[in-house]
Amino acid sequence: MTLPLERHQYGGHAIVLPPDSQTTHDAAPIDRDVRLLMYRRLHELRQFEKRAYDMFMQNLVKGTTHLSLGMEAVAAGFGTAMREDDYTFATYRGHAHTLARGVAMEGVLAELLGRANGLLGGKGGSMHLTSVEHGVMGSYAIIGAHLTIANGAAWSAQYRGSGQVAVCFFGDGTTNIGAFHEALNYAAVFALPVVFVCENNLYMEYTAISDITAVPRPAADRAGAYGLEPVVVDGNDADACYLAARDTLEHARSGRGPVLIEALTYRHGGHSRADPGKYKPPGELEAWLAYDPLKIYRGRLERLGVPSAELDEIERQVGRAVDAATEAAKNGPMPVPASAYTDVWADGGSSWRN
Amino acid sequence: MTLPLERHQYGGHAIVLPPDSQTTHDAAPIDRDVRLLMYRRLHELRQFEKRAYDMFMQNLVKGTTHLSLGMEAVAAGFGTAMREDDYTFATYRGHAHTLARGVAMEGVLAELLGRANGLLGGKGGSMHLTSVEHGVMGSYAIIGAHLTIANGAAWSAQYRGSGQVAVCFFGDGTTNIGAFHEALNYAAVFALPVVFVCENNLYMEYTAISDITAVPRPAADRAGAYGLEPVVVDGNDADACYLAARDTLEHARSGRGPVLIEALTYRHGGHSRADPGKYKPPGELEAWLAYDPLKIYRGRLERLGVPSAELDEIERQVGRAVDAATEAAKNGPMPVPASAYTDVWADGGSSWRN
Amino acid sequence: MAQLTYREAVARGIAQEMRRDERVVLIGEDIAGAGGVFKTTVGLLEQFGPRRVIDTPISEQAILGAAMGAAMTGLRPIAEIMFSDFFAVCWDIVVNQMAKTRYMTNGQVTIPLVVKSGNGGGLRFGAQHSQSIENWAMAVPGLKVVTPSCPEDVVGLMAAAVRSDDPVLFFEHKGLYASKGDVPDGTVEDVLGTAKIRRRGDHATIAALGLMVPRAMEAAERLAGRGISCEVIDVRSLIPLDARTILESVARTGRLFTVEENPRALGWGAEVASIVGDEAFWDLDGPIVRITTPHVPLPSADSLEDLVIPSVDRIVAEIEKAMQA
Amino acid sequence: MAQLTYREAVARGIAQEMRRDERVVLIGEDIAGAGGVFKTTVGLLEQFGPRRVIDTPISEQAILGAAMGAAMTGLRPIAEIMFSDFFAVCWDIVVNQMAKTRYMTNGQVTIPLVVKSGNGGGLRFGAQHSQSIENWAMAVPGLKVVTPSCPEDVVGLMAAAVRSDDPVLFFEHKGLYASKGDVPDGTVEDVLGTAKIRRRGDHATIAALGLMVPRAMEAAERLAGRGISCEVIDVRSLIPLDARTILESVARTGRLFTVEENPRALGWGAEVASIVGDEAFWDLDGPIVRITTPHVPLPSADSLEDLVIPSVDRIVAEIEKAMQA
Ligand SMILES: Cc1ncc(C[n+]2csc(CCOP(=O)(O)OP(=O)(O)O)c2C)c(N)n1
Ligand SMILES: Cc1ncc(C[n+]2csc(CCOP(=O)(O)OP(=O)(O)O)c2C)c(N)n1
Ligand SMILES: [Mg+2]
Ligand SMILES: [Mg+2]
Repeated sequence: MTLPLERHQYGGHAIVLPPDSQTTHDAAPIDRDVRLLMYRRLHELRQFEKRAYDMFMQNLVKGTTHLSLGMEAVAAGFGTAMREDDYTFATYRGHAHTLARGVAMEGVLAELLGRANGLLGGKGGSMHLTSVEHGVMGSYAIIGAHLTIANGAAWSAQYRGSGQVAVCFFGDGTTNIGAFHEALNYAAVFALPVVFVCENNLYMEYTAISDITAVPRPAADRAGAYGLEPVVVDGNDADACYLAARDTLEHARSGRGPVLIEALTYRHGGHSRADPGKYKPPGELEAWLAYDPLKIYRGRLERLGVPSAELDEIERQVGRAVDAATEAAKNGPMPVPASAYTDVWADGGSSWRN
Repeated sequence: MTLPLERHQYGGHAIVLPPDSQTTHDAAPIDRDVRLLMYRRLHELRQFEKRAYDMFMQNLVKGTTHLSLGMEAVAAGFGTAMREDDYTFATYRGHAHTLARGVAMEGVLAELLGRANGLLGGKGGSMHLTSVEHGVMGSYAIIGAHLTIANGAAWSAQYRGSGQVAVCFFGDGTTNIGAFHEALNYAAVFALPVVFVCENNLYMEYTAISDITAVPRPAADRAGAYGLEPVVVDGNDADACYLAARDTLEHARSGRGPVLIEALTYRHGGHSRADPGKYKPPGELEAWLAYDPLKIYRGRLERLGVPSAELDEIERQVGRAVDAATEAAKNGPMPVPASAYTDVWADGGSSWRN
Repeated sequence: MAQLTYREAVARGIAQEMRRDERVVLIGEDIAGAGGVFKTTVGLLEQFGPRRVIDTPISEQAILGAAMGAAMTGLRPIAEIMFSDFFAVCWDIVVNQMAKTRYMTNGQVTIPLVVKSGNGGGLRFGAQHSQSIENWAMAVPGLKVVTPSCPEDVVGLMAAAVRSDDPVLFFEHKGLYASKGDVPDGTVEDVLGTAKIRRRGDHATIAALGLMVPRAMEAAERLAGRGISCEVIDVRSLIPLDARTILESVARTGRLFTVEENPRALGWGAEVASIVGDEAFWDLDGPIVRITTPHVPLPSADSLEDLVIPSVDRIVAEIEKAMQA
Repeated sequence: MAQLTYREAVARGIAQEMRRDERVVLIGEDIAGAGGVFKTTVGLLEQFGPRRVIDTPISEQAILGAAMGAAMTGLRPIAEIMFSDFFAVCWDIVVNQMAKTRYMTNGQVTIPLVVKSGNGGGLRFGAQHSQSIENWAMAVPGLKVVTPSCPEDVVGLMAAAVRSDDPVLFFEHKGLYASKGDVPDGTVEDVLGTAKIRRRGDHATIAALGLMVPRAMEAAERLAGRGISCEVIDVRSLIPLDARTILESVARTGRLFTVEENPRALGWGAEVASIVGDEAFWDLDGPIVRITTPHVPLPSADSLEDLVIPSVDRIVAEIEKAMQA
C-alpha cells in the first residue's frame, strides 16, 4: 500500500488521500464468522460513538469527549485478534478500544454521563475508561505515559510466564514525546511482549503531524531506532488490522520482543468536542469518507457473498443494543456524594492523617 | 573506521577495542598552527584534570567530580573549530568542554574548591561550569535537559540571524532518555543550527551502553528517526573531531539544520570520584590507553616533522599554567556568606515575599 | 474601556507585549494556526506571523527547553503548556533548569520567560486535566507564580510577567476563560507580587486565588447579610508573595480564612497560614481556617466535582461556623 | 541485634521483603551489577538474580511506568530514582498516573509499589543533586511519603512500604547513608503513618524529618543545658501524617517548632503548622516557628551549603530566641 503521505513545509500541509484498493484483502484467509464478528464490532463502535455525539449535543455528556469515528477498524481488528487475558492500554480516545474488548456499552455511556452505573462510577470520565476484568487496563490522558505503563504489564506477564501480551494504542502526535522513546527502547532491551499500535490519523489536535515531525511516517520511520522492523498497515481496513494483530501478537507472545505498528487512518470529526476541524484541507475528509472502514468492509463482505439482509440485521441488532444502553445509562443514578471520598487508597478511603 | 562495538546480551558485555589506525588523519589538510593549538589544548585538558584528581585525593575538592581523561580529543577538536560566539552546552562532565573554549583554568579549579574566585563564585560547583562571555552557556547535571536548551539558543541565533551555532555535548547513556528524542525531533523540524555531539564512551555510569540500548550505536543508529544522516567519528583522534566539527558547524551555520554526531571514545577513569570502574572487562582499558588521544596525536605531529622539543615545551608551558592556576585557586578566598542569598532573581536578591 | 473575556484578555496581553518588543515570541501546541485549544492566542499568528508564533510538536520538554535557551540568549519567549497538569512531563526543565540556572551560575545567566498554562477544575475534565498546581511551583525557589482572577489583571500581569527578567509561571484559570470584565484601553501594566483587596471588611480576612476569588466575593456578600463582614484579598501572585497586605488585613480583622482550589495538603494557604500564624500570632482572635478541596484527585462527574471544589455555600458555611465557635 | 549503616539497612530491608515475596522485584539505574551508586542495593543481584534485580537504561519515565504497569498486574516492584531531583523527569508517572489511577478507576486498579530515592543535601553536590523534595510528593493526593532517619526505621519502613498496596515514595537521606545504628535481628516490621517521639520534653515540641532529626536531637540536648526542655518528634511519614502525635505533644508543651531541610515556601512544616495552628490554636503559648533552608536553590560550596541548611547552632539559636520572646 502506498499513501501520498509526504513531509510538507512547516505551517502548510497538502491533502493526504487514502488508498483506493478496497479489494486488497478480499482473499485473506479469515473465517466468515470472524469477519461477521468484526463487522458487528465496527458497527458497535460507530453507532455507540454517534450516540455519544448526539448526547453531547443535547448537553448530557459533560466535559470533553474524543471520538474515533472513521478509525474503528484498528480497534475492531485488534480487539478481535487479542486473547481474552491480553491487556489493552488506551488513550483519552478510547471508547472503541474499550468496547472492542467486550465491555458493555451501558457502563461506558453512563460514565460519559457521570452516573453511578458508569464504568468508573463517574469518577474517571470519558478519558479514563478502564475495565480490568476485560483486560482494559486503563485509558490515559497525558500523552505518552501509557506506553511506559504497558511495558510494565508486559514485564509482569513475562515474569509470571503467563503468555499475555500488552497492546498499547496511541496517536501519531504521541511519537514526538519523550516517553515514546523511552518506552520503545525499554521494551526492546528487555524483549517485552508488547505491541505498540500507532494510529496515524494525520493530526495531533489541530496541527498536521507532517508539520511537526522530522520524518514522514512518525512511527514506522522510528522503528529502526529501536532495532525493530517498520510495519505499516491500512488502518481503515479491518482485515488488514486483524491480520497485523494476529501476526504481531504471536510475535510478542512467543518471546520475540515488542512490535511497533503504524496504522494509517483518519478521524472524520474534530479532535474533541470543541474542534470544528477547520485545519483539514478541502477534499481530504471527503476522500477518507469514501474510504470509510465500515463502507469498505461491507463491500468486501458483499463481494464475498454475505447477504445484505444478514448485514442489515447485524446493524439493526447493534442499533437496538445502543438504544438499550442509552436508556440504561440515562436512567442511572447520580453517584452518591460519599463516593468522592473513596478509593484514593487501597483501604478504600481517602484519609491521609489522623 | 570500524570498531567491534556490538550488541551484547543483557547483563554481560564484551570488551570493546579502539581502532588501531593511528595514521588515518596524518594527511588531513589542517594547518600546522591549528594542530599545535590542538596539541596544547589536549594537554591543558589532561593536565588540568589530573591536577583536579590529585586535589580530590587530598580532599580539597568536595562533592563529586566527573573527569573526561581519555576523552579530550572531542572537546579539543570542537573547541578549536568553533567560532568565538558559538554556544557550548556541556554536562556535569564538562571541564574539558569549558576549558576548550578558552575559559581560564583558575576559575574552573577554584570552583571545584568552592572558592569565591570560582567561575560561579562557588555556588554552582563542578557540575555546572558556565562562562557566558566565552559562549559556555552552562553545564547541566540532569541527563537530557540541555539538549532541549541548546535548541533554544540555536533558535535564538536563527531568529536574530546571528550565524551562531549551538554545540551540545552529551553521553551515550543520554540517548535513552526522553528529552533526547524530543530535542532531536524539534531541532530537525525547525532546522535549528545546532550540532549534537554524542560522546560514546561505552558506559553510562557503571552499566555498559550495549546492555541497555536497543541498537549498537546509540546516537548514529537513531539519526534516521529524525531525518538526519548518521555520522560516526573517531573520538580519540583530535583531527577527526576537528574535521567533523568544521563540516558540521558549516552545515548548521548555513541553515541546513541540525547534525547528530557520534564520537567513539573511552574514559580512562571511573564515572565519578566514587567509581572504581570494576565493570570494565579485562584488557579494555589497556587497549584504549594504547590508543590515548594525546599519545596518538603526538605520534602524528612527530611523523609530520614537529620537533619533539617543541612538543615538550608546549607540555611544560601547560604544566606551568596548571601550577599557577592551582596556586591561584587554592589561595582564593571563601565565598562571603551573603553570596548564598544573591542571584535567585534578576534583581540580584533572593527575597520572595514582603 | 472594553469588555473582554478572560480568554480574550490573554491574547490582548500577549499582543500588547509582542507589539512593544520584537524579542517576544510565542510557542506551544496548536497555539498558532488554531489560536490555542482554549482560544487564548486567537489572532496572534495573523498579527505577528509564523516567525514569532509557532506551533510545536507534542514535546513539552523541548518546548520549555527551547524557551529557556532562547531566553538565555536574547529572546523573551512565552511558551504555552496547554493544561497545567502537563507540567509534570516537563517539570525538570521548570524546576531544575529554569529555576536554578541564574543562581548556579552566580548571576551570569538571565532567563526572561513566561510559561502560560490552563489551570484548575470545574470543567469535568477529570483528574488529569483539572489540577490546580500553583503550589507545586511555589515550593521551588527561582520561579515566580502568578494567577489572575479577572480580565484586567490578565492583561496587566501578563505584561508584568513578560517584562520580568525571571521565569514566570502564568496560571490561567480554565473556569474563568468565559468570564467577562472591563479592561482599560491602551497599554495595561501591573506589578508582580502585589495582592489586591477586592472588598473591605472588619471581622475576617479571606485570602483567595483564581476561580476562588469570585466565589469568596459572593460568599462575603452573603456573610455580610448574616452580620459577618469579610475582607477579601485576591492573592494574585504566590511568588513574590504580598504577605504584608495579608498581615495588615489580619491585624485589623483578627481572623484569616484561605480559600484554595488545590487539594488540602500543602496548598498555598499552608504557607500563608504559617506566615500569619508566626508573624501575626498575637493579632489572631481565633484559628486560621483553610477551606480547600479535600486531599483527593478530582472526580470527573459534575455532581462530584462540584462537591469537592470549594463552593460559595461551603465557604459561607465554614466561615460562619468558625466565626461562631 | 546488628550495627548497620543506613545504606546497609536499605539493602537489608529490600532483601527481607524479596525473600518473603517472590513478587517483589527491583529495577533502576546501576542498581544490579554495581549495587547502586549509593551502594544501597549491594548483594541483591547476587542473592536474587538478574530476573528480579535489573539494571535499566537512563529512562526514568520508562522505569516508573514499568513499575506501575507491573504493580497493576500482579508484581510488587521497587524502583529506584537515583537522586530525588530526578523525579522531575518522571513526575508525570508519579503524580498523574500512579497517584490517580486507583481513584479514577473507582478502585479497579491497585498499585503496590515503592519508589526509593536518595534525597537531601549536605554532600556538596550542588542545586540539581541535593534537593529535599518530600514536599513535592506530599502535595499530591494518592502518594504515600516516607523518610526514615535511622537504620532500624529504614528496614521497618521499607517493609511497610513494600507491603502497602498503595504507591509509596521512600526518601533515603544521602547525608545519613554512612550513619550507623542498631537493627534487631530477624524480620523487622513497622507501620506507615506513625511518628516517633525521640525525646521527651516539656517546654516545646520540635518536629523534624530525615537528616534534621539527629540535628534536632542535638539541639534539644544543648537547649536542655540552657533550661529549655524540648520534645523531639521524628515525623517519619508525611502521608499518612501522624498529626495526632504532634497535636498531643503541643497540647502538653504549648509551642511548636518545625525543622525542615526543604526551602521555606511550602515545606512540609507549613502543612503541619497550619494543622496545629487551626486544631491546637488554644493550646499554643506562642507562634509556631519554622526553621528551614531559606527559599534559595542549594549552593555547592561547602561553606555556603552549611550556611543555608539548618544546623544545630541555628536550631538552638532560633528556638532560644523564640522561647525568650
Ligand atoms: C503531555 C501532553 N501534552 C499535550 C496534551 C494535549 N493533547 C491531548 S490529545 C493531543 C493530540 C494527540 O495527538 P495524537 O497522538 O496524534 O492522537 P490523536 O488525538 O490524534 O488520536 C494533545 C496535544 C496531552 N494530553 N498530554
Ligand atoms: C535524569 C538523570 N538520570 C540519571 C542521572 C545520573 N547520572 C549521571 S551521569 C549518568 C550516566 C550518563 O551516561 P552518559 O550519557 O553515557 O555520559 P557519561 O557520564 O558517560 O559522559 C547518570 C545515569 C542523571 N544525572 N540524570
Ligand atoms: Mg493523531
Ligand atoms: Mg557514557
